[in-house]
Amino acid sequence: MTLLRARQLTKRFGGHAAVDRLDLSIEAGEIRCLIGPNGAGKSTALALLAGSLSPSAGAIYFDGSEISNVAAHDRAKRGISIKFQLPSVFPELSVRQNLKIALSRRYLGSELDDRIDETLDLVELSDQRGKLARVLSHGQKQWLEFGLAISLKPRLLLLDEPTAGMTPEETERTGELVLRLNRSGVTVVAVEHDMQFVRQIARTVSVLHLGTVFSEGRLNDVLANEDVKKIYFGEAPRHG
Amino acid sequence: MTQVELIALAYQFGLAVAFLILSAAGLAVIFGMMGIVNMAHGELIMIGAYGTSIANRHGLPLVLAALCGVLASTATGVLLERTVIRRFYDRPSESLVMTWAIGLFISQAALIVFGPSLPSISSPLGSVAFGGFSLSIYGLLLIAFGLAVPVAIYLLLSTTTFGLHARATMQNVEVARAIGINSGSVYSATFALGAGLAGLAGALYAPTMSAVPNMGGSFIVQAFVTVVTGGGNLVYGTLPAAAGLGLVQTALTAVFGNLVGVLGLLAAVIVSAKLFPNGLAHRLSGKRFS
Amino acid sequence: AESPIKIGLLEDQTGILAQGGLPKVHGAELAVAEINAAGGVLGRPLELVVYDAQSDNQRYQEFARRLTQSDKVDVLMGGLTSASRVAVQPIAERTKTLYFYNNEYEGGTCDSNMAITGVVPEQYLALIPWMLKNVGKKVYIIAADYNFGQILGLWVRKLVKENGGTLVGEEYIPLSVSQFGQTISNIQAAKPDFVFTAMVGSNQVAYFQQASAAGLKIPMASPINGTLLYEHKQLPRPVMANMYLGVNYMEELKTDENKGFVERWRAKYPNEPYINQPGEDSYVGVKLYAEAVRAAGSAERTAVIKAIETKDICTESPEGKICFDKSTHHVSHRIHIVKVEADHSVTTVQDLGIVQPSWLGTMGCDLTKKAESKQFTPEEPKH
Amino acid sequence: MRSVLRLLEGDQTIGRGLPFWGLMSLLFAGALAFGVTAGSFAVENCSYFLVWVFMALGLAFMWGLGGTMSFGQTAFFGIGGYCYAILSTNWGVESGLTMAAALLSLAAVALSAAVLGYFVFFGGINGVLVSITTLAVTLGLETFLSQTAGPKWAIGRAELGGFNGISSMPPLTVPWHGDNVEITGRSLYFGLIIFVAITYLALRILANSKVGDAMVAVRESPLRAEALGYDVKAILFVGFVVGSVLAGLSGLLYAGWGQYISPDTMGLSAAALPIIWVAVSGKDLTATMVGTVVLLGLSQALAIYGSQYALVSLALILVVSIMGCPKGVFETLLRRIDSIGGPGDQNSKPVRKSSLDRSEVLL
Amino acid sequence: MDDVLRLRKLHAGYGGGAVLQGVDLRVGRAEIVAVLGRNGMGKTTLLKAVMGLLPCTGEILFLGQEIAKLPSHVRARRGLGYVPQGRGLFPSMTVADNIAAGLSIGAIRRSRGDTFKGAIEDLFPIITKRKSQIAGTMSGGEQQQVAIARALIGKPSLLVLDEPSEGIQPSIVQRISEAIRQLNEDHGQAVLIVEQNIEVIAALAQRCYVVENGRVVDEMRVDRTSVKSLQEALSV
Ligand SMILES: Nc1ncnc2c1ncn2[C@@H]1O[C@H](COP(=O)(O)OP(=O)(O)OP(=O)(O)O)[C@@H](O)[C@H]1O
Ligand SMILES: Nc1ncnc2c1ncn2[C@@H]1O[C@H](COP(=O)(O)OP(=O)(O)OP(=O)(O)O)[C@@H](O)[C@H]1O
Ligand SMILES: [Mg+2]
Ligand SMILES: [Mg+2]
Repeated sequence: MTLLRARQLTKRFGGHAAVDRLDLSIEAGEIRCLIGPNGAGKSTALALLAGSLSPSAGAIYFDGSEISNVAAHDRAKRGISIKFQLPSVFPELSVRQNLKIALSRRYLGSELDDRIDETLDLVELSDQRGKLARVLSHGQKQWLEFGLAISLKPRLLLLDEPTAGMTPEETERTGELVLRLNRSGVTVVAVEHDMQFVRQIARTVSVLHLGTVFSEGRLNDVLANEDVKKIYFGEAPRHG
Repeated sequence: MTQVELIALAYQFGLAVAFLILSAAGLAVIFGMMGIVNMAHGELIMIGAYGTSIANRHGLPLVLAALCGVLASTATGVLLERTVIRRFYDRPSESLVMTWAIGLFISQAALIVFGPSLPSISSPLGSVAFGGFSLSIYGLLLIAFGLAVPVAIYLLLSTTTFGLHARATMQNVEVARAIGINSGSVYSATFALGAGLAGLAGALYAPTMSAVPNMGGSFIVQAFVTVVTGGGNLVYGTLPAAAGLGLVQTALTAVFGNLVGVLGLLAAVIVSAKLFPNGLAHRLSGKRFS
Repeated sequence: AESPIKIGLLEDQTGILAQGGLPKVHGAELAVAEINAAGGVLGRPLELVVYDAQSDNQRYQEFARRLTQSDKVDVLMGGLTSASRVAVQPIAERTKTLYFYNNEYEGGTCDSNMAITGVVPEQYLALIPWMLKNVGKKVYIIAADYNFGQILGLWVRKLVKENGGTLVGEEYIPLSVSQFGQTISNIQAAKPDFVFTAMVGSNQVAYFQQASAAGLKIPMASPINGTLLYEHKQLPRPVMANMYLGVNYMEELKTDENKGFVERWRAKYPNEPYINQPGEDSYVGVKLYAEAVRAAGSAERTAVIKAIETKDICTESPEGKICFDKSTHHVSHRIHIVKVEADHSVTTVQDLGIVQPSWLGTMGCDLTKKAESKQFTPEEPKH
Repeated sequence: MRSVLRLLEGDQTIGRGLPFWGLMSLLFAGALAFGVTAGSFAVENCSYFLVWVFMALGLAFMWGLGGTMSFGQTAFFGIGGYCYAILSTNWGVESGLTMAAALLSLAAVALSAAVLGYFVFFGGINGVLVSITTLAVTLGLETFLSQTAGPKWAIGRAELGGFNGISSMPPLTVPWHGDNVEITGRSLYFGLIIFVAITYLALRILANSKVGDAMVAVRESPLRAEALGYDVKAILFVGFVVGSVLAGLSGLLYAGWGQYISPDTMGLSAAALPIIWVAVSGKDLTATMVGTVVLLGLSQALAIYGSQYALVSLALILVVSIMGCPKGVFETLLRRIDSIGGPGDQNSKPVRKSSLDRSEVLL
Repeated sequence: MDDVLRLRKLHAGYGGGAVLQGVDLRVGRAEIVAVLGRNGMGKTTLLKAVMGLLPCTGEILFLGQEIAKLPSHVRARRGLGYVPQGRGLFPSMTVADNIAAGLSIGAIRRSRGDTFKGAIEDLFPIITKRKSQIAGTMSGGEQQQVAIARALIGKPSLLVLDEPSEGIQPSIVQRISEAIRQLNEDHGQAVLIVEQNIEVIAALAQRCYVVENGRVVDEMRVDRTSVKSLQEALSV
């Protein structure tokens, strides 16, 4: 079943089309990675899917119904969750309160506390629970935002460079977490420049270039594609 | 409408716009660049006017007296920045209360020291008559200043190193310092610039109004309205906002009288907030922010 | 000694109205000092309890309560604007405290619990017929856009009509406006013989400078622009030239009574920039109160009111001898028409003598017959 | 007890546990005792302070919690006051309808707040423009009402009175055995004390409910809040209406207290006052409630004893207190009291952020 | 005393408790030194302390002079070029103005060679192609490139880089590493770099420190074959 479909999705900033007639189709239960050069339109595409940007043209379908004009918060309620490229957390609240605010829409009382603790453990921030989000290190903020994004058990999880600034070991743990979520039924779309991570979680990748899909397929095929090498990997694609 | 009436109307429009711009310029620099809502703006204007008035009464010619007024407000600005304002850059709402209290202090101190009013100074330059109307030549000078000030500030901020450093500091102090910009003096200088511009408004309007401790009040509403409608940038924001608001006000005042003019100005602010929720400058400079 | 008679005085000593309010405190102090030096009233000294209302009507309310309920004064005095009067009035009423409003105002208050000692339109606007006769028939009104200005506008319209003049324009200007370019050019277009001005507050005073800078040289008439903020002293010459004022008091009036008054005032307050009309009003108000108490033989409220309504209560004042009008609790005043010259000196062009506060009577206000609290406004003149 | 406290305590408010609630009960009891023992003037004067508390609490709610700094509190104060004045003057005290007038005034305030709020928040106005739009509304109302002098500006029997405002309308009354008993003096005071307490507790419950969570989320990061499923505009709107209605409540109570309302309650200087109270006290509900009364008392005391130095001293006191306690004098104090009870939940220390984010330089 | 930078017993923090607890570290002439460590261990704090953005105690010798007491902007003018974590551009200024800000500081401005400027522009075509775009509207990787260019263009004696490769596409990461190595080889450019991308470190660094809980817990030489050992060091 197709969970998410974008048809001719376009976003223009002034004259420049950051996303240009993008067609994308994600199956339920899939993990899809989007890769592509800087400025290819990956972040813009994710923001369009999450509803924090509104498209200039084109349509988005989620779970069979069109959501192009559905507000971001309604999309969140329908089960679309996003982690942005730059960490976006509630800066003046503690780590715990960040999660509480995310979760209190759905849980109450001791169940709320349990869910908060569970998520804190999952993103390994239990020690930092009392700290203000503002003072976390960059990587810790990434973790926290990841926690916010997954806390509501979304059906579709959009991740924009989730492992930026993480050590290889942490990257791997993130990958495992993503796989675990996926096994519990979460569909994942991830933007990433770290091929190690892409290899770990995804079988299919879409290469975006100039706002549209440039190439799509199994990771190894894409990695071997000369044109993709030229626009993205450079001379010596690693682990290729 | 006869040609004479048209000229008279154009002159009114120029005066209205100049008043909006000159009232707002200092505030625009301090608010637009530093994010400080300077509630003492009116009192800085008053200091400019008082300085001018007092210097003039002690025999200085008007031009020099006006310079004294500007210097007085600039010096006050530096003093305030060094002692108080500097602690509040990252706390806008506290800075609002702070500057409100400072303004109250200044105007009340002026009442205690100088009494309820100062003798006003006379408008220089006389008037010109044409076709049954006559206009104050000093008004033309005000109009000229109204246009020159934003342009000068624009050039200062966009073409000089000071401007570059000021803009950089206001956007990200930490990084600005880390790439070698002396943020402390940039802050002082920027605040002083804003205070000096406020003083300039006071000095320029001193010959047209009475000098009383609360005189800043007659500028402050227009100043806030213009700056916020404009969005903090003098050329892309304040200037067109002043032109738009001035047009609305002049037209309504000319046709329906002063009350409708005042109400129309306020209504225009609300409508423009709706049309340009990020301020005019955003729209006009075509700049968007992620 | 006998216990003092307490006068609660509430004036604006700070804030935007301080220029009007400070002399009012001085005037009352001077009157109290003089009366006490002469042995007080009924053997009792007068005592002032003064609060600064800070040009804030809410403060008027707060302090009117404090004076009446906590300080328990025998009489309440003060208030510059009508708004402050209206803020105090109900409190005085409820606490059964007599209220003396000592200020020029737009007229129309018929209130048993009040004594109103300032001049009213039918007195100071004697100026208008005089102007129409001596200066010209075409009138342009500019006035502050609130009660005082609007009601004066009605009066002037009525007087212009009755005296065969024509109104060539009229503008009411919000108090916040300080730029008058449009008004000036409207006046130039209308070409009146004189401009009636009732501009109030420091913003609106700017009109005179701007009009003068624009070369406007039309004669002006006003009951207030000169008496309250003494524009002719504050503004550069010759901005106020050709201004005709209808006044009960100006420091410059060259009557014998005034000469001594100015000397005594200046001796006590050598730094006073100008003895404005509210200052004199306040002085006279205290003196009138003292006379009323004397006549009543008691400072008790109903006795004093009774005295005002039944006895001839008069006082010597800088204007001369002035008296309470029994039926309206207002006061007769001596009105001068004065002219401000190019050098801003003031000359009397006509002494109209004592003018009675007659209008409320014609409207049916008679407090000797019926105790009440009513506000009258003049009717829109019929076209 | 536990479950009641759980509603009243939480991340969004300061003050918890026995020491705090003990202190609050003492304060409440003290206020009641004062009403019994103090002289009638002192009591009435205190009522006057209490009248303003609602407006301040409303602002603390929408600003402290939701980040909306509105200059419009005074506008709604004015609307509340004028509506009450007009309705009660028309119906007269004999009708016994003053309570109905009060309720209708509140409804009018709610309606106008909803209209303005809809325009502002669903029109996409945000940040400092909200403050300035509300300021423009306030000043517009003031300018308009100032010139409504004369009989042509009358609604029924009530003349608007221009700059002089409306006075001598009936105070609040309750029907009692076929009679209308005026709520003035002590009865007004007790009514206000109880009403303040109820409002305070209700706002605390609201603040610590999902509504409070939502408002904080929106204040801290609209982007993230939206992505978590919070309807940012609706939340801002609700916060604004709640805060504004409280301002209207203050307005009608003020009109009922002093039988007087005038346009200068909506002027620029009046509009700044609630913001000063809230900022100096601290944007917490408790801090604002206590701080507003103290600041009003202080400025009155200065006006009485400070002569010409009253305003200068007031200004200096404000400057010093903000320099000393940038988070607000009373909020700082309250945190002290909280920490006496031992370091409880370390997570309950939100630092508030204002809606006036540094605006970008636009060159 | 040949070191460009030398830290001794450096303690630094954010007002609360200290984050750095006595760090000793040196960057020799023409040396590229990397700092590794897991999230939240204090790497960024270390660089900020060097740049003078935090209160600190201890010794910081830069080009033989004690700079620990100097304000940040003076340090920068002596020749420290900084790329903060998370880009740190001036978001509403144009790309050109961002670069100009990096060029505008007294000493640097005087020594600027146009050929060098040209070289930087060649390395980052984005800064000429997008010079009037508002920096805050660029994509993440684009911003990162501008931030690096802004630091390089001032020709600093020591480049201080905080995770410079973050968000940049692989081919450009390679190009940047290459260019920095070139600078290092040709002009003796010294670099202090915090980086998580092991290949970048392997390609660039000659030596590295491992930071854990605000302390240096390990120091090692790096060569192209040590990727595995680096990875191990990081997962302690
Ligand atoms: N608000 C905006 N105004 C103008 N241009 C924009 C805006 N937002 C993005 N762009 C441009 O759109 C393009 C796509 O940006 P986007 O952030 O989607 O790229 P990306 O694929 O995520 O790149 P990266 O890998 O560097 O994060 C970029 O060239 C960027 O400069
Ligand atoms: N402004 C601040 N105030 C207080 N503590 C802070 C502040 N910034 C960072 N910290 C704390 O200092 C510690 C070290 O942070 P730092 O940013 O140096 O980590 P890092 O090693 O750079 O991590 P990352 O790899 O995630 O960037 C963290 O525990 C963090 O919470
Ligand atoms: Mg991106
Ligand atoms: Mg870091």
